[in-house]
Amino acid sequence: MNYSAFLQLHDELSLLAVIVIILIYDIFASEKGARYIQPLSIVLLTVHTVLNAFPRADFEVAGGMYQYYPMLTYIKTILNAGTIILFLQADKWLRDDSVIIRRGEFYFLTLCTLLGLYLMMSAGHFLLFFIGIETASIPMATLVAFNKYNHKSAEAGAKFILSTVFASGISLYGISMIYGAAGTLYFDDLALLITNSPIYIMAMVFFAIGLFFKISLVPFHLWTPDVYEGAPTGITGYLSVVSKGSAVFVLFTIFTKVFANLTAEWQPILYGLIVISITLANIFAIRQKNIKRFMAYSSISQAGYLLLGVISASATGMSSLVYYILVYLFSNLAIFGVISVIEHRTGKVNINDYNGLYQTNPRLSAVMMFALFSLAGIPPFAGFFSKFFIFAAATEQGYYVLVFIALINTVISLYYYLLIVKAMFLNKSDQPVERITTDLPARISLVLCLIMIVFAGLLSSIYQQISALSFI
Amino acid sequence: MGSLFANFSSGIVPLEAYIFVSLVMFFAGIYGFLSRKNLLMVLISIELILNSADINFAAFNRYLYPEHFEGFFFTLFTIAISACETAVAIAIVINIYRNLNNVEVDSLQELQEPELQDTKEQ
Amino acid sequence: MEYTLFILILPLLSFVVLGLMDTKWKPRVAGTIGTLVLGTVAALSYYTAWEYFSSANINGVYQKITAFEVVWLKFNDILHINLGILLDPISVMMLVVISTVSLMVHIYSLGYMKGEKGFERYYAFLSLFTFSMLGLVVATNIFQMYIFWELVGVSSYLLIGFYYTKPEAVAASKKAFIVTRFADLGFLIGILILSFYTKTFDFGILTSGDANVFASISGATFMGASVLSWAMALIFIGGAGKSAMFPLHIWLPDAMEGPTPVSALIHAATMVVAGVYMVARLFPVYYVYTPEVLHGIAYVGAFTSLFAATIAVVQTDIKRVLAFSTISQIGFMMVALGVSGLGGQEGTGYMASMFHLFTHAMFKALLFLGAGSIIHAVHSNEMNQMGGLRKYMPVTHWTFLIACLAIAGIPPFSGFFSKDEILAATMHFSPVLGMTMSFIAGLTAFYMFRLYYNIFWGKEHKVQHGRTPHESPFAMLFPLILLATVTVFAGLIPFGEFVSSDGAPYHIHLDPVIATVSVLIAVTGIVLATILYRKENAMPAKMASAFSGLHKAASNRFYIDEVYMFVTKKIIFKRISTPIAWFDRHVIDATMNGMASVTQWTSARTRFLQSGKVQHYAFAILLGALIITALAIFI
Amino acid sequence: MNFLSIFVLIPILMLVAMYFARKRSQINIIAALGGTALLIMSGILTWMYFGERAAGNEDIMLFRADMLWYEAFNIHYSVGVDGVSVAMLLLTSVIVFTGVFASWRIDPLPREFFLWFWLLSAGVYGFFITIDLFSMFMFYEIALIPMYLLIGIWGTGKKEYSAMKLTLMLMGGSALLLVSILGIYYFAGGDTMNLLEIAQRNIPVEAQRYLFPLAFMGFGVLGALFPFHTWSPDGHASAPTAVSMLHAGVLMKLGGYGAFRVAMYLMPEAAHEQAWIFLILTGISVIYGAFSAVVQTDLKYINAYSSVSHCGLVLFAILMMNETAMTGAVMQMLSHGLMTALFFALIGMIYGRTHTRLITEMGGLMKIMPFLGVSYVIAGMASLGLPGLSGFVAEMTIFVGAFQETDTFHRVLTIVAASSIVITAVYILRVVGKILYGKIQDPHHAELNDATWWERVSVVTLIIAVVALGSVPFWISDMIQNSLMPVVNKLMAAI
Repeated sequence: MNYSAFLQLHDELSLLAVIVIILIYDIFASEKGARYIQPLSIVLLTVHTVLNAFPRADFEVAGGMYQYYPMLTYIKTILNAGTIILFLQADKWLRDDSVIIRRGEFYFLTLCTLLGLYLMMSAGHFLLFFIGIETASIPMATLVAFNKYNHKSAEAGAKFILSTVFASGISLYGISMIYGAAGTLYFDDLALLITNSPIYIMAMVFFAIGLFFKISLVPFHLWTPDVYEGAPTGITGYLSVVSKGSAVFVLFTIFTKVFANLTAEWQPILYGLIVISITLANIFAIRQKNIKRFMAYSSISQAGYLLLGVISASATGMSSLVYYILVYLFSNLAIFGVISVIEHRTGKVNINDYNGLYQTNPRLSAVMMFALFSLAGIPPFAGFFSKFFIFAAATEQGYYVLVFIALINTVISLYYYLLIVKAMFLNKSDQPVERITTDLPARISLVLCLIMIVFAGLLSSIYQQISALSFI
Repeated sequence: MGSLFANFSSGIVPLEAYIFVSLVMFFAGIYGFLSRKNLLMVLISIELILNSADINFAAFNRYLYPEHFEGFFFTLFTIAISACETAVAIAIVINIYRNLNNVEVDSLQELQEPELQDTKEQ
Repeated sequence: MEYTLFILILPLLSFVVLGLMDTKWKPRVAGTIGTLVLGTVAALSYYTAWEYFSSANINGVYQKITAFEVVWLKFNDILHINLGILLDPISVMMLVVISTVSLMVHIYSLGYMKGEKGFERYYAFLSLFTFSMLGLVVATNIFQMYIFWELVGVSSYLLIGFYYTKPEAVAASKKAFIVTRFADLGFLIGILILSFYTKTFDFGILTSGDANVFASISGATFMGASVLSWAMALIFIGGAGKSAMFPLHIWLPDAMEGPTPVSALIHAATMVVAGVYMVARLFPVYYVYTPEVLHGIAYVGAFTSLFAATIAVVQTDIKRVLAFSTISQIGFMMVALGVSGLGGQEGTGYMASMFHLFTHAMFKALLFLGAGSIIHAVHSNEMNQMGGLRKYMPVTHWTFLIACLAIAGIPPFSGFFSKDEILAATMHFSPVLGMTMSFIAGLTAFYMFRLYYNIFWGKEHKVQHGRTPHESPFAMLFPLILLATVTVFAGLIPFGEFVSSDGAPYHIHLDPVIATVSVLIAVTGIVLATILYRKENAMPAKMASAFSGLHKAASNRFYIDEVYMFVTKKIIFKRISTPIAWFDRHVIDATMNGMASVTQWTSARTRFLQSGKVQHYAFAILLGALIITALAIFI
Repeated sequence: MNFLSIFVLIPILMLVAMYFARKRSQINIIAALGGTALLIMSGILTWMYFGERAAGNEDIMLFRADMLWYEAFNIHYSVGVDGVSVAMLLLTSVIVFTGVFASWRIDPLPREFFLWFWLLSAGVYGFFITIDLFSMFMFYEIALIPMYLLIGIWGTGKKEYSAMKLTLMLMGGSALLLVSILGIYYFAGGDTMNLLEIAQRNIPVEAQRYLFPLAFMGFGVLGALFPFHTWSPDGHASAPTAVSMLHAGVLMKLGGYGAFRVAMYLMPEAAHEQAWIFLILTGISVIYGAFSAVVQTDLKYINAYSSVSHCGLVLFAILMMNETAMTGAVMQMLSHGLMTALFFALIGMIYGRTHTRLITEMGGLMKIMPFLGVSYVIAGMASLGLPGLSGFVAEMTIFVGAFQETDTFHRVLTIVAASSIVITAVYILRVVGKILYGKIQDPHHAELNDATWWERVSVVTLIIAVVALGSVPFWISDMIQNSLMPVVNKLMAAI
């Protein structure tokens, strides 16, 4: 076996290097030097992102256990960008007394999660997939419970780890069934072996529960609002975009690659899941008072839209899916950025607290509004384009009714997004959020998000790039 | 069932027996997860679920596909992973104990849907 | 004869300029400009008439001359609205009538409206009306007629509501507009039907007698009647609305809320005869293709005439008496048209109708202007506020008397000749109808002289607002005198030489029997009125109590207004509009809101699904997995 | 850069300029400049259009420009205009221009107001110039969303409720529309989004049966099609003046324009099959709106219901599917746009003075504010179809056109629709009589001022437009008629 083949794993290796540097620095840095860990992590991750932003040719490592194709570079870069933005936004929070001594761990754990997601996406074998998904989940639990002294954070962590392990248990059982039936866990081999028999269908469903859980589709979503509410805001953002985005992407690749023979089986499943996810999440979102909880439901319904890309199971589906993830990531992170700024300064997380925000913080509310519009799919923001493309991908496969249902739901979603806009712009408040001077990193992150929200749609080159590399 | 006993009597433990055990463990785990009130018991139940899958892997590998070791390796990795999970979970449970002074599942109730007040018109 | 275009353009310009300048100019300036413009228009009209009647008679028939025409709006390759000027005997006659009366009213108003707020506006509106009315009569096609038809409607609306701070005036103007608008809907639909089948709006083509034009409509029927009959009947409804035929007459008495000169111009002489004019315009179509509609018109006219005359007998407001008299006289014109034939002596009715239109315009305008002069002096419309005015207002008195004699049909005043022709034509058509009309003529004489005596004779009511009644200024007297002169002599015009049903001049000959009888009837009416009203006595009251039911009903105009009020307020407003508005808010809108509420409600009721217990979450995951598996495998 | 894109560029430039403007005077001057520039540009465009046509250019769309945008979905930024679009652009420019002047003293947050105002305008202009389904839809949605904030922040009354209702209903409409657009795209071969190219293809009739009603209803919501009109009364009643003007004046026209350009043009067979359903609905709109207006007491509600009635006539005429009626529909769009804008401008100005819109609380205003009073009467006359003003031309064209359909069903509907002119007269005169004439109701009103100069600019411009359209309609009707021929021919061929 040629071990030098592993050197081809540029992404993972360089990320690993970043992780190790941060870990070592965190351990050995002096009291004084420790404060450089924050810029260091951001810079290192940025360098890592830039270095790995260029697609290469396809290759396989370890007999197909690790697979590379150029689209992965894009999706990974998108996730990297999301993580950088998270780091920028969390910067101020990490200087808090309660977490400052553990800030090194924050970067370390987050990057571990990212590494896990990398592995999960690159997997060509269920073992690597499973390792990846667990590498992502376990540090995530610690991150969710990162606010050690916050009861809610701890509870959220517990709920997260318990339900995620439960879900992966079922998933694992599903994988074991696949193994039992097919005798191999290599994706490429399985694609040929899997047939339309009950055992495979059952195995597929069981296996997919793990991903459905991560994507938080109804009815596997119940953990989402609680965890989103309890987790530190930055982590909530991370959960809602990076973790979810990669899971959807993996779902797409595995369903279309491994379970291609069962397409006729899983498409109806997804159909049902999309409909109930979008609808139920929308209905639940309407009554929320806490904005993080609200965003949880919003993200569940967005997951439903993401699945429209999966269900179409086509090259268009893939490109629109990746593009949707990109746009969704930036829009959502912009919102979480604003939420975390406000939460950190004032501790306010209720929608009512946003009343009259425009009076005191016009820029923050403008960013928030644009991001909300982007999520709702209002032009000229990028969300409109991504929604259009993903609908186009679904209608291309004839899912007219599904798209129709999804579109009707966008009206409901627009309603609750507008509730926030209404709170910020229309409502008057006796005690509005005071004037906030945003710290520089957060400001950079918001500007980045805003740029993407505005231009990712109007400039077609981004989508063209993605589209050029999609395949099925 | 008949063949199952026949195999038992011949001294060879059949595959079905492993699957049976695994299934029992799986559902016992699930039952435990759903019904236990103590977080530690819940954690143990999760281990049952994971282990039931491990048994599957090992048994399938041994009985059906002995030429490769995929199943065994999977099991090894899974064991490691579940150990990590348990470690992290225990850590969180300890944290909860610190905050709440108990480890009852039902005490994890702070995060839930808010009480509804008035519903506004549209 | 392109210069005729100026007949239209000048009043329009005058309207625009006066309207834009509004109060920026002194009232006198505005009045002068308006009057001068109208003078020019009148001069042009007379010149047109002279030139037309002297040159257009080719081969013994007056030709239709299209002096000017442009395509204004193209609907499609076949149908297009043209704007143009069509000169033929009746349009030229109308030009003369309108410009004369309008000029008189312009001059008269200089005195009558002096010092009124909104004087400039008044003149602007007068110009607008004159423009619209002239445009109506010279229309080359039925759609142009409709356009100007609407415009005269709106000018009438504006002028009736001139005293816009008076609620009655506002209500009256609204009523006038809406009632005529309703009738216009019929007109419009009629036009649509007619034009669809004939592929043209053009009067020239419609009345050319070319059977091909109506070829495609002849077979079509709708609900038992031919489609053409429907169309022509609907068009007549438009005319009936403008000309205040029963039951669309209700707006005209109320329209008297407007300034009196306006009543003279619009609601006596010109606009209200637009319906007659329109029927005359389309006469060949009515006569040849839909004689039954034409006869219907005759009966509607006769009934209206009788009806209005009956009411006129008991009204006490002098302008209302004149208004009902107008309705009644228009009824005469309609009857004449309805009974007429086509060509030569057969067409007497047609000629008589136009003749009566002409003379009526003059003497009715005179009556209204006289009434205006009286009101100007007395500051009241009520008869019982007047009496014995002949001493104070000699000119008004004499001119009024002349007009009364004319309308009563006493020779040699103009009304005699025209009415006599109508009676002759009606007699020829149907003796019963003829006798009815004769009776109405007697009634006319009666109520006109009732009016006359009540105003100028009887007990004096000298003191009105602390002033003695006095004769009006010269600006008002001049039109009276001039119109009186015309009224005296107009009957001598050999009208048949100019206007006839087929364009060919013919000689009117007076039927001595009918003439004698009609004069006798008129004299009887006058004598009766003299007995009853010359001196104050108890007889009118006795008569009233003797026929108390009839008297009360007639005083209340036979409750037609109440019926209308019932239909509009109680049915349309209460039973249609209010429920629709309610339906919109509480059903349609509520459905839309209901969708939102249902969503909200569901949202509120589904809280239990999210219990906050991690074991429930796990259970949901398991259940989800099992259900999906089951569905995927078994379905 | 293509000439037409200027219409989108100017509003965007305005957006940028507004961002940097600080003082109210600067904001006003910039806005006025922008409005004027747009007005002049559309004048030039019209002139150029006539020039091209006179020079014998027979293309369906002129001034074409095409830029590939999203290759994967064959999305182009593709512009071009025909007579109908030119007419609509003119209308938009007039209303944007007057809207700027009508909101001269907007308060609070003038800068933000104009930011949204220009975004809205950019959407509207974009919609009228593009001939690419995607761009069209995009601009359509761009035009919708600023409405929420414009009404929500600067509105009056139950503004939040109304704004939300309006936005959601219109978005619901656009949801239907999007499905339809995607369907059209794929059933037309999935290789072009260009309207003209799709028009060359034939979408299968089975697909049309589903896509046509979706598209028609989608646009119909914006065109106030019964029963999807209920956003209109509330929305208009709550909106600030300029927004009501733009919304009723232009945005509701997007519905009619889209319905004929997308629904009728691309799916003629289904249009023929299903026209009767929508004809009944629009017929109801026409009558129902008019009757509802009769009993309203709020000026804006009256006008909103009147808009339902008039816009119903637009869709009604489009569905008649002949040259004349469709010309009438476009004329009615122009006419209704202008006169409703005029109405809303005047109502806004009156409301700004009296602080009430209830007709029961006003009276005798003609004496106090003659300029506004006279203008209101003119607007009313235009609305009830007085010849010489725009309403007459449009309505007559519609009725004559509608009457070309010979069967009883169409005939009866036409007559029913025509009877709306009587009801229109009733409610217009009712309002005029109540608020302008009669005695002064509220002594406080006696001290109010007449229109200011900027208000006069706005009102006079609109009146000139109404009169111009009404008295010299031939040039614009010819322009529209010629441009409608491709659509009409396609519809004829589909029988």
